[in-house]
Amino acid sequence: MAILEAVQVTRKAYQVEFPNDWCPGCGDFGILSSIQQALAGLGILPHQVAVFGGIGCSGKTPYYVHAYGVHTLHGRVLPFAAGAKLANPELTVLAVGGDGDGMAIGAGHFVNMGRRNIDLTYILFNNEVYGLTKGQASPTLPLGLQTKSLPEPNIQGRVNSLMLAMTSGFTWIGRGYSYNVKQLVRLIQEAVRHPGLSYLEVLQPCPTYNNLHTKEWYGGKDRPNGQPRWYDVQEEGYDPVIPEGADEETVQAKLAQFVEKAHEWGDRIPTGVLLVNRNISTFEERLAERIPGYPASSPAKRPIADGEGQSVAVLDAFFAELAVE
Amino acid sequence: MAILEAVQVTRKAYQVEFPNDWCPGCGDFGILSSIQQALAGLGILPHQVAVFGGIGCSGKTPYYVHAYGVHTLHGRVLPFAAGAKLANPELTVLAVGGDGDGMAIGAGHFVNMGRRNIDLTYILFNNEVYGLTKGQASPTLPLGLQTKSLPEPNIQGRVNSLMLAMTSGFTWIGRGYSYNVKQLVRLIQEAVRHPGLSYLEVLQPCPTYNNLHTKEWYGGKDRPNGQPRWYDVQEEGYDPVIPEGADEETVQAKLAQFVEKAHEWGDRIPTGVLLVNRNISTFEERLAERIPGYPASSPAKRPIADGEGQSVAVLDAFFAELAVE
Amino acid sequence: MNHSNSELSWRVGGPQGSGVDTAARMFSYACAYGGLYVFGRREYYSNIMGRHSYYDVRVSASRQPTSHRETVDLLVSFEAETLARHVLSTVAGGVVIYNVKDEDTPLERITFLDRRLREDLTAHLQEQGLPPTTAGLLEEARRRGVQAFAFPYDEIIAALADKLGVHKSVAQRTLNTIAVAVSIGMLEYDAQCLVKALQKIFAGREKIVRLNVEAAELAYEYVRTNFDFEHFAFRLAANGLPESPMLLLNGNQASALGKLAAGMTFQTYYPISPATDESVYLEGHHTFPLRQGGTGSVVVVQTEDELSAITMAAGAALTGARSATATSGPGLSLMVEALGWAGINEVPIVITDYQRGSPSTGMPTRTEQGDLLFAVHAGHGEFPRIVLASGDIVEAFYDAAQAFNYAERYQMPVIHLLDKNLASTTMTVPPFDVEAVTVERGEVAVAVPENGHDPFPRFQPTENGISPRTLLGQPGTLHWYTGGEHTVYGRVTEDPAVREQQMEKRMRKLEVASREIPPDEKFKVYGDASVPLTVMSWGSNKGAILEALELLSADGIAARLVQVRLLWPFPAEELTPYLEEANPLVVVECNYSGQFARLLQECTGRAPEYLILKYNGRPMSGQSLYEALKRVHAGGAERRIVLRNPLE
Amino acid sequence: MNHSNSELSWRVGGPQGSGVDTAARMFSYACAYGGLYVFGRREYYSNIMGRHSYYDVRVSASRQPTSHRETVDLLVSFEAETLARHVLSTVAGGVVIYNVKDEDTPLERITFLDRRLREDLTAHLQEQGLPPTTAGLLEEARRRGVQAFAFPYDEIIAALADKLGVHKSVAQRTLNTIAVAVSIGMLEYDAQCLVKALQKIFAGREKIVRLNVEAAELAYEYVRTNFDFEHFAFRLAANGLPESPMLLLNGNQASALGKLAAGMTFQTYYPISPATDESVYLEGHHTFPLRQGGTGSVVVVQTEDELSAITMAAGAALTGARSATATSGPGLSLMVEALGWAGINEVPIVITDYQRGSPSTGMPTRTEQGDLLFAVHAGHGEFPRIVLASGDIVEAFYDAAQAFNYAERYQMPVIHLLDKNLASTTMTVPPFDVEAVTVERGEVAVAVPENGHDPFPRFQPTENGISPRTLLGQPGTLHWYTGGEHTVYGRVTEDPAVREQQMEKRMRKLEVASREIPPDEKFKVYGDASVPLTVMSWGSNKGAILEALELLSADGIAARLVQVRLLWPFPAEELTPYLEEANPLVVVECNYSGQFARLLQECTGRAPEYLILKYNGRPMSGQSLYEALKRVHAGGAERRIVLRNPLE
Ligand SMILES: Cc1ncc(C[n+]2csc(CCOP(=O)(O)OP(=O)(O)O)c2C)c(N)n1
Ligand SMILES: Cc1ncc(C[n+]2csc(CCOP(=O)(O)OP(=O)(O)O)c2C)c(N)n1
Ligand code: SF4
Ligand code: SF4
Ligand SMILES: [Mg+2]
Ligand SMILES: [Mg+2]
Repeated sequence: MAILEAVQVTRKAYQVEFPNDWCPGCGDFGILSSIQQALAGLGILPHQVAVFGGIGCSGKTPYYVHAYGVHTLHGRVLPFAAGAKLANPELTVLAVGGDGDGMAIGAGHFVNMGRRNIDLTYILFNNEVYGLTKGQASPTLPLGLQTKSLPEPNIQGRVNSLMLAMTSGFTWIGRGYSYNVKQLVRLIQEAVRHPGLSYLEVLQPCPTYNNLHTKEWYGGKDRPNGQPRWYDVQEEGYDPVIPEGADEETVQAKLAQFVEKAHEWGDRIPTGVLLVNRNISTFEERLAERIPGYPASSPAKRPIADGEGQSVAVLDAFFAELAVE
Repeated sequence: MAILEAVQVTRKAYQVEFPNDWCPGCGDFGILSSIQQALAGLGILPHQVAVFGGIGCSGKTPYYVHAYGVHTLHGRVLPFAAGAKLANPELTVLAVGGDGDGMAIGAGHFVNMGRRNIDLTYILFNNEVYGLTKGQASPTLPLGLQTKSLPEPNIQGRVNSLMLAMTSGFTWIGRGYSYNVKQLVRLIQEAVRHPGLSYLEVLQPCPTYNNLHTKEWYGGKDRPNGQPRWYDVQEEGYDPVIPEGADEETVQAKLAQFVEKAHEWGDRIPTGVLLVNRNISTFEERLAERIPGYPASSPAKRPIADGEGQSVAVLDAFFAELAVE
Repeated sequence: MNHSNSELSWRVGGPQGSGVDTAARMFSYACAYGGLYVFGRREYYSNIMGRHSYYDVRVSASRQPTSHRETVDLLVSFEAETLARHVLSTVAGGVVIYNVKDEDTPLERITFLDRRLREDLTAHLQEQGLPPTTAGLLEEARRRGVQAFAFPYDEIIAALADKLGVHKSVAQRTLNTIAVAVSIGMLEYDAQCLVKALQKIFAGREKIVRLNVEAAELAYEYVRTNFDFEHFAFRLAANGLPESPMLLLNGNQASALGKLAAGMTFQTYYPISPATDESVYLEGHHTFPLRQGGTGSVVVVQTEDELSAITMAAGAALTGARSATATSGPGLSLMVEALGWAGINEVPIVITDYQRGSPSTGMPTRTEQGDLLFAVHAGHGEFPRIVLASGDIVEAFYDAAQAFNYAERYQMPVIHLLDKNLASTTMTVPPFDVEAVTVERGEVAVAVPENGHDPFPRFQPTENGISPRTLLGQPGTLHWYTGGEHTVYGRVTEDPAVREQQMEKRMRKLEVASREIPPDEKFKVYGDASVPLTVMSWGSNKGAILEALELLSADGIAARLVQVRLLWPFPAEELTPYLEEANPLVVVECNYSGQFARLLQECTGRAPEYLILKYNGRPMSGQSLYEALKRVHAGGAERRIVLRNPLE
Repeated sequence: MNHSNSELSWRVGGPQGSGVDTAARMFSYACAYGGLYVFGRREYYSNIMGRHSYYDVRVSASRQPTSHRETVDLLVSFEAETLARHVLSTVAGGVVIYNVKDEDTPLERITFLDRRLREDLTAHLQEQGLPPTTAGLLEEARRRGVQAFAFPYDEIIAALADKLGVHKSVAQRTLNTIAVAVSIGMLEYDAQCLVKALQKIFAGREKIVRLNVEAAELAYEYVRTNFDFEHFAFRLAANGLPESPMLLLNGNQASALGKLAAGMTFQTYYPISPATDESVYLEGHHTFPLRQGGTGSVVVVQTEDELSAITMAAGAALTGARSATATSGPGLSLMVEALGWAGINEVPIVITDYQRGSPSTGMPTRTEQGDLLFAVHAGHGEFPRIVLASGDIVEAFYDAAQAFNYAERYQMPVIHLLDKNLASTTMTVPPFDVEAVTVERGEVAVAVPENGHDPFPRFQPTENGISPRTLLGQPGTLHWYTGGEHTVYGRVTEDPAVREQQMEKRMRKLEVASREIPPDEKFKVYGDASVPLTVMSWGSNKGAILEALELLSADGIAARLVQVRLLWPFPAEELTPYLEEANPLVVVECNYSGQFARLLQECTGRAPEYLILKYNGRPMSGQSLYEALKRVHAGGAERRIVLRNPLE
């Protein structure tokens, strides 16, 4: 992540005039606002940021952030974002998308992106449904539940995206809740600051199609104590960090602790920073070992032609390998 | 899994005359032989079996099994196999493929197939390389290793396919080794017998391209004690079963135990049955709740026309819903 | 000036999610219950709530309308955006009914009004010295002879709440019913028909029926007592109902029902507009009785993506299940590799492609005929496939069924092209005849248990290229499938001679299909079959063209339509006589580059003299086509005519 | 009967993994070091070890051969399968050298011999009263005037092991060197050239060089003393080396080098034959000096699939990096959706498609020109793209570079069509001129920091449709990209008028490209430019056609070749004069359905009189084309001529 100079940037700099067409009360608004606040708070200038979106209600987010915005293809947000980041490592790259986008059609990229640990942040808007196609079950909806537009109860099981992120190798994993903007801003900032691949799941009520896990449900309105179902693990002293150079045992203990948290659900839903692995090199670092000068001399920036538009590549050594001489 | 009648079937029934073009010494031979022995031992007749293969050296397996064999597309073996199984639940369906096939291009299907728990068995031949395309790194090759046909050390991290299987919801997970045919036969038979989605990873040396994790390496020839690196967890009393109706605590404990095993590597590589979850309904059971008569009246078998070739569907009720009457 | 029983074009608009569809269903059923013919056209954004959607219902007592009209006779609105977008389309003599609240809303306050449209409207009003507000638009309309009535929605709702003792928010939900009842009132149409419609739509929910009936009565009453609609040129009168009740349905439903009739037992899908509704309909209608007793069923699987959808469908097809998947352009793009697999393995599967505004994500909820050349050429390398396109909802039903016969007869993938226009168009149609649906399973190898262990030559070359098909699980017919070139047993081979043999065998089937499929399944000729003015087209333009032909005919201009339904293999030979006589030849399609014309030229060498195209995401109307064809007939029209309407 | 310095067709065969390629490289370099022109053609199975592969090296002292020959002058073999497959292709006067062990192997013992071939060979031998064994084949050959020599490979290896005191298994590794040395000996060619070749190939591995030189000497000696090759019609003599040393390389390398010359800095790939070698070559050559100092580099990413490959490349392109991906048919099939995204977002990316035997998995290591119509039509909906195809290795280099200029000038995806034939063909070529490679970046918007926060109209319509391109990260040019239809700022819109504007803007670029690209980049005319006998073709057939034209010319038959290089936008207008004069018009391509001919007819209405096709996965040879064209010229040939060779 590249913060060129910490200047005063206000949230307003990240707001747009383009009309927003999410449903009233949609959880996406909280996430959008958090992204804007987080970026402003980090002092990054809008043109230094590229927000990539998948396809879905969530995928429209880039339209609503005043930064370079790329509305990609369903399921492909991560490779698009990774290509931009590797080509211009100075960019701050955010990828956002829905649970269908990320866990169904995009699951293969999710798993394999974890292997790379590229320095970008992926925010998944988990509303358990396919919002934009009118409420079908998404891979995060538990088996047997029947949200209101399903003709039958959900016949497929749920993917635990936190577990999947850990298994895939994401080095920063957190979870937020769309109506806890204060925490969400902090989480996004930490995720962006983390040098490596960050995964932030956001629990996002969809008032239009998900009549089960609503704002009220997350807020615990139906519970005897009326307390929210979600809680902040950091408030309970949870330490997610696997420090640099940690030994195998520490790593395993941290992972075990994470697995336990990742499986908590129902009346206690953990939010906060759940795993930070400082033990893994970034893809950019690995590239720099191959390519001297990377990232300074990046694919986007290195000269390829002279003033006359002639190629500046000197390939003599490669020709010599093949030459009959 | 459908075992119509337990008859005497010999391994020979599953052998073919078609010439096999794997490299001499390839680990695939042991897996092939195990599949043949396992099916014969289960008393299933060849025509009741359909073996689906991905694309790769491993993907050629169906050619070498005397049963219905379907050589599919790279990465798509699971959906192909699932379609056949759901349409004709009487079939015994095996899906096989390489680590590239299953963990790279096929990873999205792997994750989402876990959500369904369809009664079929998936065997992944893990040689850590792309065999058939001449030895590129596959997603299971650890970061930084350089097998002999890589121009540079592997720049991407490793996916732990056992963890991925668990995370995705596979209800039977095991690991075998291609040169331990006796164990492998048993594992395949258990996997096939398991009513639900089974994942069997087989450690498969590729003598041609993987010069690091060779038969000798697995066999521990380089170790002071000369003992194999792999061991059988069952011999150490490991109990993988989450029984039907298990409580949350038991489930979590079993999962924790699995996670630990799944991370073991190096000088101690667990093989055997690592997880059996009897707590999850199969997709076929879920379908039967929707569709009375399923699986007996399956998509492949139910009548659709009369003797004259006229449709037998009676759609009057559906028409009435729309009718102006 | 009463046009009782005449044709009417009614439009209702409002924000997505506010029940515009329900209003249109009410109005459509109300008309249909009067024995009238109904045609409904829906326009909406790729959005869940808030953006503008509208619905045109065209009604006629005398004939089935087969396209929408771009002008409106009666516009009902309950919010300002609808006024802003549609008042300009209302005809002289027509009526606009609007919410009294929206009387004077500045255009710039309407959030979702496209900037381009706002600027155009503002300029237009400015020319007339009118302000850029709804008031300006209403005034402009009045000057053009449109009557505009302010309707006090809030008052009526308050009255309703009062009367029934329900909360205002409950009463508010009848907004659409009120809008429809107002329309019915304006048209002096039989209010009982609306009551029947409400009973149909809210069947089983008695309270809601009562609430809505009450609302309708209040609104109806209000109109009858307060509005002076003497000068409104339109009236509707109920006919008697036809003997066998008509169906009122859309293309998604017609295709789904056709598939069920055909005995499809397995369908996969990944949600995508405008295809999803077909699969969701099937999910909600998965079991039904069989004529010989027992239960029929279809297994519908929502997959993780379209790669999975088509490969899972193919896997199912190998077992003998009639198997299909339904998608739209982006999904079809992801299915290409597996299409080739089905081709080389001679697997009968049906792919229903609902074309939509493209390329890429394009305009997901708008129509287009942009996938034709792609459907014909999709896939690396060469393999046989069949591509057919339906012209209307009735064809959608029978073609959806026939697609399986083609797939199984010729053992190849069949792409059935529909589009957003057909998907969401609603029409009254005579009931479908399920028993007329024949099921042809093609050549299936019988199980030969005595064959024991010998491999079965699944891909044995034959004269017509068709080899008996086997089913996974069948005894005595063991063999292999592979995406690689293969021997007769399905084992991979790279032998040059076997390659040629198998390639030729597969491609031969296409020639056979081309020979066997009767001409009238390939194309249909409408209008005056002997005149030179020839319109050639495909897919959902059919209805609009037929209307245009009628309008031309009323002007004394004879023309004919050749509607090509089998696009691949292309019926080049049978079309030759028509092409030779055609003068001029006019190709009509909803895309930019004249894809059908390109295909025609590829296959016959003949290029059309005129291309009439539309590519703004909206379907063609009969009227606009009529005007274009008139210009063609008059001579001197440009070779490439683009139909445009910035107000759609 | 010495043909010293004449042309020679040499073939070596053996199981995959046994070093056949290395043998061919040795022989090729040995010839090239003698100043001879070399053309190498490789055939191999989709297999790692064991299946049969072979390599043809055609050598000439006087001219660059540009296609292989289907007949062999000198066949070297060290195992029975090579004999079984190739003895029949050896010409009278030619020589077969075989391992003495393989003298009498029954065909049915040769595991990987295709059943079809075994049966055909057996029948052929039976007709001549010969047994179905290698002995039978050798006898058949002798009867036809082929000399066959048994070579004692094992003895020589034993002698070598003895001489150098190495283990026999080490000595065994020189099998290929021995086979080559035997050939060199038979041809009385300069042994020093082989030594140079060995030094080149095993550069830096002195021990291995020595071992192989010793082996070569033993083998050479053996031949010179034991074989009576007086009657062998072929000799090779070294020429002088040209002033600037020739390169010996294949199409994969040429394309990779062209990309580096063009300043490509980002390439993604997913392994697939026959494309992988390009990317692996780049991975091994990722840094190099720059003319102005500093280091040039390319980031090569192996992705998880082709969906990722193309989208990652597109993401990189948005930052201004020259970005590409390389694949083959199945991969291209998976890239279709993203191709449309690049089209609607006007992203310059290059997709190199190495066509291979298809459809589906097809024949991964065999050649075909099966993706043309797919490349032109791939994708739902309509968007502009450029498709170009190279005719030979030299064109592959310059086209790979030019593709980026097209992509950036017109801001659209460019598909560069190559094929397996070009990928694995090796040729001596004059060194490439990197400084002649111009880099045209098209219109790029300069950063306008003073624009501050205002959105930038990235997609502003212009007369030529091209709007200045922006780079992610650039100040003052903020805007959006979307696969949806969009406004000038890249925000999604469904406005009908804006849709039309943007669609027209995008498609206009294609017309502009068509106008701007000079005719000689679009197609090249070879042979006698004024004669009516016109061969039209595209891609890698070029070399074979040029040879056929020369052979025809020697017979006094004048013909010309129109090689179309820009396939889309199709140069219909510029081709018209050639099409009008063409009589007959003969289209030549390596596929089943005459895809180029179909495209030609689609775009010009003109169908060829003759189609010469080959679709068995092997490339055309000049000789076979010559024969077909002779028949065409003589009149009465069938309209569709299929080139076949069951022995390839
Ligand atoms: C290839 C492809 N298939 C299907 C679609 C249709 N589609 C649009 S959005 C969407 C899913 C949206 O669900 P999710 O990703 O959870 O996002 P949400 O709308 O819930 O935020 C789908 C399937 C598409 N655009 N592209
Ligand atoms: C869509 C597609 N992309 C690429 C390929 C090329 N390909 C063939 S096999 C293979 C990978 C093989 O590796 P793996 O799956 O690990 O199997 P193995 O050969 O190691 O058994 C690839 C990439 C293909 N056939 N299809
Ligand atoms: S459908 Fe759900 S997720 Fe989409 S905008 Fe509406 S509330 Fe939000
Ligand atoms: S390349 Fe490796 S995996 Fe493939 S057949 Fe050879 S040894 Fe086996
Ligand atoms: Mg969602
Ligand atoms: Mg592998």
